[in-house]
Amino acid sequence: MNAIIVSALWGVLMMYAGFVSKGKQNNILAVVGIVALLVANWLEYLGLSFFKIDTGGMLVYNTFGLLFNEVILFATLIYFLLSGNELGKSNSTPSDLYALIFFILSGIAILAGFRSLLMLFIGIEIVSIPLYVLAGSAKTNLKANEAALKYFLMGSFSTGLMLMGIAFLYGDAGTFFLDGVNAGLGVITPMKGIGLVLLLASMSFKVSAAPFHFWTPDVYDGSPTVFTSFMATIVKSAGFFAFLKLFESAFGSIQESWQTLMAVIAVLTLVIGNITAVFQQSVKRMLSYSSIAQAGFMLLGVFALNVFAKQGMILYFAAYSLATIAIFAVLAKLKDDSIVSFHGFARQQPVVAFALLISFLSLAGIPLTAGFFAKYFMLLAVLKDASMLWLLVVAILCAAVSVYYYFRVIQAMYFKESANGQEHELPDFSTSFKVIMVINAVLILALGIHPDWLTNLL
Amino acid sequence: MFAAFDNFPALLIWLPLAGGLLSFFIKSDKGAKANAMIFSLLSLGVMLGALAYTESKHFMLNQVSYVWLPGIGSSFGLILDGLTRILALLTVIIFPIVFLLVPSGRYHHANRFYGLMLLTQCGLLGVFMATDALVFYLFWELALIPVYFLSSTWGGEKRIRATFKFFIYTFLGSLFLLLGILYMYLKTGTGSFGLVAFYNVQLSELEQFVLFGLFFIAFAIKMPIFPFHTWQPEAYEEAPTPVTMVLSGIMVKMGLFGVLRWLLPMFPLAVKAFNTPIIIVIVAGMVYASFIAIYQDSIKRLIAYSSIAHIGLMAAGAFTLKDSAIHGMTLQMFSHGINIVALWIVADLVERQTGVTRISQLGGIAKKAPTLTIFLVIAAFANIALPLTNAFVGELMIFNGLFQFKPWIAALAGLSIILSAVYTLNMVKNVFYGETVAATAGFSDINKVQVLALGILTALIFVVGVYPDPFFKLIHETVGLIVNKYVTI
Amino acid sequence: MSKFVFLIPLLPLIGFLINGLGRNFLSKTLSGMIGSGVLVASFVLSILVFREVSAAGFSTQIINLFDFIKVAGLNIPFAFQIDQLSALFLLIITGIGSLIHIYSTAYMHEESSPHFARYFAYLNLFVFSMLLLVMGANFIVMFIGWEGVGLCSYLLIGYWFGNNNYNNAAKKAFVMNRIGDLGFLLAIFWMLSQFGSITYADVFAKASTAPVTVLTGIAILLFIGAMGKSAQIPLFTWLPDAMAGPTPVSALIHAATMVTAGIYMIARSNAIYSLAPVAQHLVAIVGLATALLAATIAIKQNDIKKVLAYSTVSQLGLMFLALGVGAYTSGVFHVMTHAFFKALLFLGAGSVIHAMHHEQDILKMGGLRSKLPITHITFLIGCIAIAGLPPFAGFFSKDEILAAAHDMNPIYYVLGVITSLMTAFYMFRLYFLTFSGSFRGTEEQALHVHESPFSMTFPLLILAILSIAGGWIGIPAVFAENAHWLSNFLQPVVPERHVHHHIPHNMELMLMGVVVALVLVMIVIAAKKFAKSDLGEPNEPTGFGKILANKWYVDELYDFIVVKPVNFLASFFSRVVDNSIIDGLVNGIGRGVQFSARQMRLLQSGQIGSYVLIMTVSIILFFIFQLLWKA
Amino acid sequence: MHITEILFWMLTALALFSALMVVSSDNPVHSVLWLILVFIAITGHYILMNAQFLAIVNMIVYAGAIMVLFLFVIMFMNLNKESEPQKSVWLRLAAVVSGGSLLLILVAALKDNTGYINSMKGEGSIGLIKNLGKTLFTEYVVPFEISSILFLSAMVGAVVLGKKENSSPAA
Amino acid sequence: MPIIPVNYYIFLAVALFAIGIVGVLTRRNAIIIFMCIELMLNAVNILLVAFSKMHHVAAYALDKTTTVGTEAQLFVFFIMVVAAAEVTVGLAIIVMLYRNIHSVDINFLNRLKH
Repeated sequence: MNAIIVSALWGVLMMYAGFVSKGKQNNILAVVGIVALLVANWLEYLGLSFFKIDTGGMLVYNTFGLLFNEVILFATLIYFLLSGNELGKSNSTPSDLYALIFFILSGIAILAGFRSLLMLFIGIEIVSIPLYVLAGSAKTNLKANEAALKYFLMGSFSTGLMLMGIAFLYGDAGTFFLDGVNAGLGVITPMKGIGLVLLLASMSFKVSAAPFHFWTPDVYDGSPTVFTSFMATIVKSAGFFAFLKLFESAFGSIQESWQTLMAVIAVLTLVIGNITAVFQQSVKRMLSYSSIAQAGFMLLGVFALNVFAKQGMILYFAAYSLATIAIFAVLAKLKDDSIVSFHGFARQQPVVAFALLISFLSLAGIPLTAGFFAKYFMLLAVLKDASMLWLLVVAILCAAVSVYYYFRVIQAMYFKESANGQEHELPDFSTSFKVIMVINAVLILALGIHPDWLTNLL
Repeated sequence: MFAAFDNFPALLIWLPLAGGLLSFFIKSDKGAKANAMIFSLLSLGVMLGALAYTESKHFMLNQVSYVWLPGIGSSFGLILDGLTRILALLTVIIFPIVFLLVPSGRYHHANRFYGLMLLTQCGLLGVFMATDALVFYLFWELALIPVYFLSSTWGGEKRIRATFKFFIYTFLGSLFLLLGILYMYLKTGTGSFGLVAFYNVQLSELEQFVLFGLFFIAFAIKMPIFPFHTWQPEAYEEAPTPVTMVLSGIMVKMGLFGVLRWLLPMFPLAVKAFNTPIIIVIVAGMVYASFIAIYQDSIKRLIAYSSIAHIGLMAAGAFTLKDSAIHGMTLQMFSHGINIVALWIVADLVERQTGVTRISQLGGIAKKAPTLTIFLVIAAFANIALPLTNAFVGELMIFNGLFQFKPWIAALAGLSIILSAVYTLNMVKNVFYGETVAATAGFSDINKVQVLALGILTALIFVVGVYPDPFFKLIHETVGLIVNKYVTI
Repeated sequence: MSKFVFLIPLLPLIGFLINGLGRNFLSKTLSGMIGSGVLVASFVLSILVFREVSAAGFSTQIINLFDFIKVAGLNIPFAFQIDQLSALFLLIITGIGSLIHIYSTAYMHEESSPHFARYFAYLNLFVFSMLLLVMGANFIVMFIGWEGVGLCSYLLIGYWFGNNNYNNAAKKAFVMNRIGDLGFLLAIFWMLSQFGSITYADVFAKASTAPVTVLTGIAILLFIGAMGKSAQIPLFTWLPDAMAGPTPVSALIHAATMVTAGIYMIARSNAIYSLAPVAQHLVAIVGLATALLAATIAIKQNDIKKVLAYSTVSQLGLMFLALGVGAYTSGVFHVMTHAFFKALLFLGAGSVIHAMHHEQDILKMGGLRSKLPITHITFLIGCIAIAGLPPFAGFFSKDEILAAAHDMNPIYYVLGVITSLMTAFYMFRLYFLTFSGSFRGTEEQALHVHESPFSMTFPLLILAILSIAGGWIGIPAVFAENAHWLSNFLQPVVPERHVHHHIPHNMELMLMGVVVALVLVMIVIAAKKFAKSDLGEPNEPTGFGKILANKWYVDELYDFIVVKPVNFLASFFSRVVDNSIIDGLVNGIGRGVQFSARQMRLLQSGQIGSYVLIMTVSIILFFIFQLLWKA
Repeated sequence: MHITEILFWMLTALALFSALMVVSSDNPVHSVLWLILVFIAITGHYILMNAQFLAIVNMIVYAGAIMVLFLFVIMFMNLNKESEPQKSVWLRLAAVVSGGSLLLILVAALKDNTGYINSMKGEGSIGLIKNLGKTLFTEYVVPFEISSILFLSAMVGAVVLGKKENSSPAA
Repeated sequence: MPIIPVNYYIFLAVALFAIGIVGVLTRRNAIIIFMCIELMLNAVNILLVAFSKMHHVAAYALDKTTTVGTEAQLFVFFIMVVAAAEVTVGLAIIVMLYRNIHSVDINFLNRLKH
């Protein structure tokens, strides 16, 4: 609850700050806001919430939700610290964009605690609508326009699907509360079935799971890199949290009936995401496919819905977001996002290269990085109850494939020299940037060596 | 986390790790080399100390366990039992020798080179000492990653592709291993990764078969045994020689070690069900690899294929489940490490001076470098298991076990003995004997340092070959445990 | 005494180490003295041992040095066994070894000092291994020595490693020995699994308990080992090539000692063979066949050393015949006498070659009688001895073998006789071509031909004496009852099966007479043919002679049925199977991924319409799955 | 046949027909007008079901405000006369088929669904503004407030997108 | 008292929904597509109202003062709210695009693919 209100207020604040403040100040203001949010949310995690509001049980915050929110907020902090300047460079008023981001955060905070389909709907819309704008915020850039329109049209289409689903669920249960939907002793009436499928589809769309993933590469590729970073990490994590929450609380009792579907979706997502990523020449586009691939792994968590799944999800959010944000932050500073532009990176920028290296290793799930334990938990979760070994084998093969395209970038950075000798000049990274990158890398390693630090908070 | 200082296994991990990390901050090449030498020698000292203590029965000092991830149920457990001792000994012996022979200025960014090497050592020792499946897996990978960077950075022309193939291949294998470990972990019930807990898991026959498959693939790729071997020749050829030495001398033992430490004790039913076909395939692979070795014109590839054959013999020995064979292959792991490293050193010295690895372009080195030739001949004959060299003892016992298992298999495997003589002597003849050629005209004999290094290895060759008894005493206890598990069922 | 026995092999080892490590510092004389000295020393020790052994009431001694392998149910001590058989071989090896070392100091004198030292190091190492072979108290130690001598023969054949033909010969020798060794190894494993031990005492004690098939198998495998070492069919072709080594080496290794290891082994394990008649027959037949084959080839050879080499093979064949027919003593007896005269002949040949400046073709010699008096006379003695004229050494041993063969099967006897007649023929062909007639070499050779120094002629003389008298320790019963000292001596180790008492003495005497007469005839024919002063043009051998000259084309045959297939397989496996099939599969997977990646990208058409369509269709499918299937 | 049923069928027919026209008519302006007709028909249904508040809101917000907005935009882009190019026949066919099958499946799944509705002055008039308002500002006040965030962000978004280009970042 | 089975409303809603989807699939004009999406939303609305009515009737039989069904109608209200917001942003995006490429034909939106 704290998070929603604080972020909403801060959003308004940022909105008006635009009139007075200049670029840099916005960044500072935003960072301050995030820190405030972190504190507020942490206090609520410790049991101290500022406001006592009766939501009629539509919003209930438990440790899981708050921890998730904390992780997301922290990721956003890193995101602001690394990409704040890029955001300032975009040709719209940065304060407005910050405001939108804060509104999105409040939407995410809603998703962190929704217990009613209404709240799910509103939360998702609060997250989505500003995103349409952010995607198109580079107004003169045709790619950005295209991305924005595609995102908007398909997004509202999926909203339509979701609403239809909700309607049928209501028709079946006569209430919008998740528990109410979940009641009914695991019998599946046709209406419930339809609602389930429609919600499955729309949520899959939000988390870009195959075969509803098609918008992802285009939108991620077209949008300004700064916002791609935000969409691909923080928003996606939120989507996944909502997905997990919804299916745990609303359809937990009929898990068997949809697990097969979920498995199919997961496999499709893994295969399509990984395989397609192999051939990409643009790192940005490769990463958008890789985000699909990672989604495939997270779907395993939704598939399993047990204690391991929850721990894993939290860990996965942290690992995936930190790594991806770092990579995108560097990408945003490069001239072109083709893989060639990484040649000889390590020689010119050893520190940044090292941080990137850690991030890529983490994405590839190499041990001693957070990414490893993230995948570890997912495998464990699936292995625990439903012993669908084939699913895991697919996951493993895909993980091996993912190593291929992640390491292509590492090879470019470390073992390849820029062609025809001459250096393509890299941007000069500020010291503060390097420091944050290193801290980020250290965090990833820390989580990789001792995941308990995070999972024990659950 | 540092417990008492008489805590050998811990030290064996922390020393190389500390040295490796430290090395990245040393600017001068000389300093980096000195650093590497110091830390590798320190770990050698610790190892010897450990052996001394074990003789005096302070066994507890060779087994430690730290709280690591209670939430997950994994604890940082290390042990120095028989199996580990002999392999850890091999590791800590090889590394100083490898460092000793790296000429200064051979590799740019020497500090990174040595740092990664030390990290590799840390990983290897960890793999051998871990008593916790998760720790084992982590070290398994930790040993792999630095090697990837070493080879890709300092290797030959086709290094990136070859190394990448090697990396993905083994990484895929290790993922299967991870899957198996996780399954076992869930089956323990107590949610523990402990070795003992794993040993006590009760598994149905089907489960054993599946898990056996998962573990076996990982180990088979790592060893590698036919038909998972194709990454090896390329990787050996392209990697910088110090790395190749580590790869072929120690890292391939990880697979064999895995078989002894994890596979055999955990899945007896599956092993009993599959060992005959597996052995047949392996032995066929040995002969196959020996044939290929005859055809090779590159010294490195020749050694690589001969290594495949020898590893195959050890693996086959392990799967016979015969007491003598397992004792033999355990000792042979040590011996093979010594021999092949000696061979690589010679090959490297030749390449360094002539810049050629093609057998057909070499010849007559014996005239120019008698000392080198003597060492080469010793290493070569050790490689083909001549009596009173170390390999003879091990292979004798392995063959004995194979014969007890199935005489005709032993006979088939025997072919590789003959073939190994053929290709090894071919190599010796064409590279070292005969008249000098253009490439070798200006060849000069080896210097004191190289003599020292090769001398140590040669000494080991003969010590083990003539008086293997102490080494058997070292491993007997542990190997006995493995074998007895099969005596009972 | 027995506590010093370990010195016998140790001294040569020390010599090896000193010469090997100090090869750059030692002067030739010094290394020569060390090399020979250690051997003389161990010869002295051997004599002491022999005296002790031959003393009455001696029982076999086992000297345990240390546990070689004592784990996993194996118990293999590194132990020596001193008994009559090993004592005898000790004498032969160290004795002849010493002589040849002394001989070498002169023969090898042209070598530069490091190589000189290397040569003696190798020789010492060889003697060390050979001693292990004969002194070992179990088959493992024997095997250690067995492969050790193989190694040394490899090193010594390829001693002049500058020449690749020599290296090839060396390699051939080692590989062929390896083939045999594999048999030996398998036999060892079989014995281990059958008897649980490979100590002679245990194995021979338990031999009678094992089923005959097993014993036969073991015996045959052992014999395969012997084939390799002692150059029997089919593994004999390496020995003639081995003549690439320095001549003293040929004398020591490829005539006197190493090649007789096979005979030693079988004689040692006579307990097994006596229980496995099938294997025995095999041994006899192979031996006889080898003897004949080699003898025929020897007739047509013109290289002095090649002739001797084939004669060695042939003689070894006879020894195996002896073993095969159960006359182990006779085999060992012939080993001894053969060691004497064959060493003598080789050293003589060496002296000739030395004099002729490394000319080995006997067609380019002749008339050396006057120029090399000592060499000539000793060589003649050697020829007589090997031809088997009484009372020279060869006569007694060979006669004994023939008699035994006759016992077993008259055909054996006949073939044996034929062999020995051929032996007489080619040996004297060799003798006459070399020493009688007129000198056929070049002028400047003629100038330099000179008698060898004393250090070379001295061994010749000693060996000549032995070749004459060496046989008298085995006077057959025909001439004097129980005069056969050797068989009595070996009785404890090699129980004699009283072969002689089956055929009446007069008959035996008659046979002896006939053989001797025929031998003399042969010699005369040889003299007629080759003793003329001018041979006319050395015409190309034709027809059968051509086949013989080309050694029955055995090498070509092997090349065709073994070498070529192996190389083909090697390249086939390497290029086709490994690179194309297996690795192709591995890389194919990678390429498959790449390809499917390229295809899957096309799904991403960029058209909202198609995206939504796919979404809708998949939703429909989900519905069908969820509702209609479940219902 | 009761008057309400007749009304029901008429409205349904109207809604479906004009919906089809929305989809099929070439001229965008026409589609807009047809869509308004659909909304009117739906409003009628709301009234039939005695949900007056929604009926009014639907009329004002949708048929009124939103559609006017649409119309305005279309006019602004003067797409009114040019008839847009069609997609390929196959694509359209696929679209119709999939839409139809979707309909088919849903109907098949739901046909034997029980429950009924009595219309017009039904019991307990929950659809009246009074009742709805009460609940809205008691139980549903939180979502109501939260939706203000939505509007804020929409507003800011519109500003961000609509504002003319300005090179300097700060406003 | 005339009663209408809720099925009729369901079918009506589903039909409208399907038509909307078909529209989205067939048309190329972004605005029309957007309108079809609005059509889908309305289908949802009518469905929700129908359900609310259905549940209300069921509950009313037991308790005359029941407010069951209110939530659905309020949900419809929120849908309209959101729709309004969506339309603002959506039209803004479309206009922006039109400014740049002077077309709203989605078939021309294929710079981003593969």
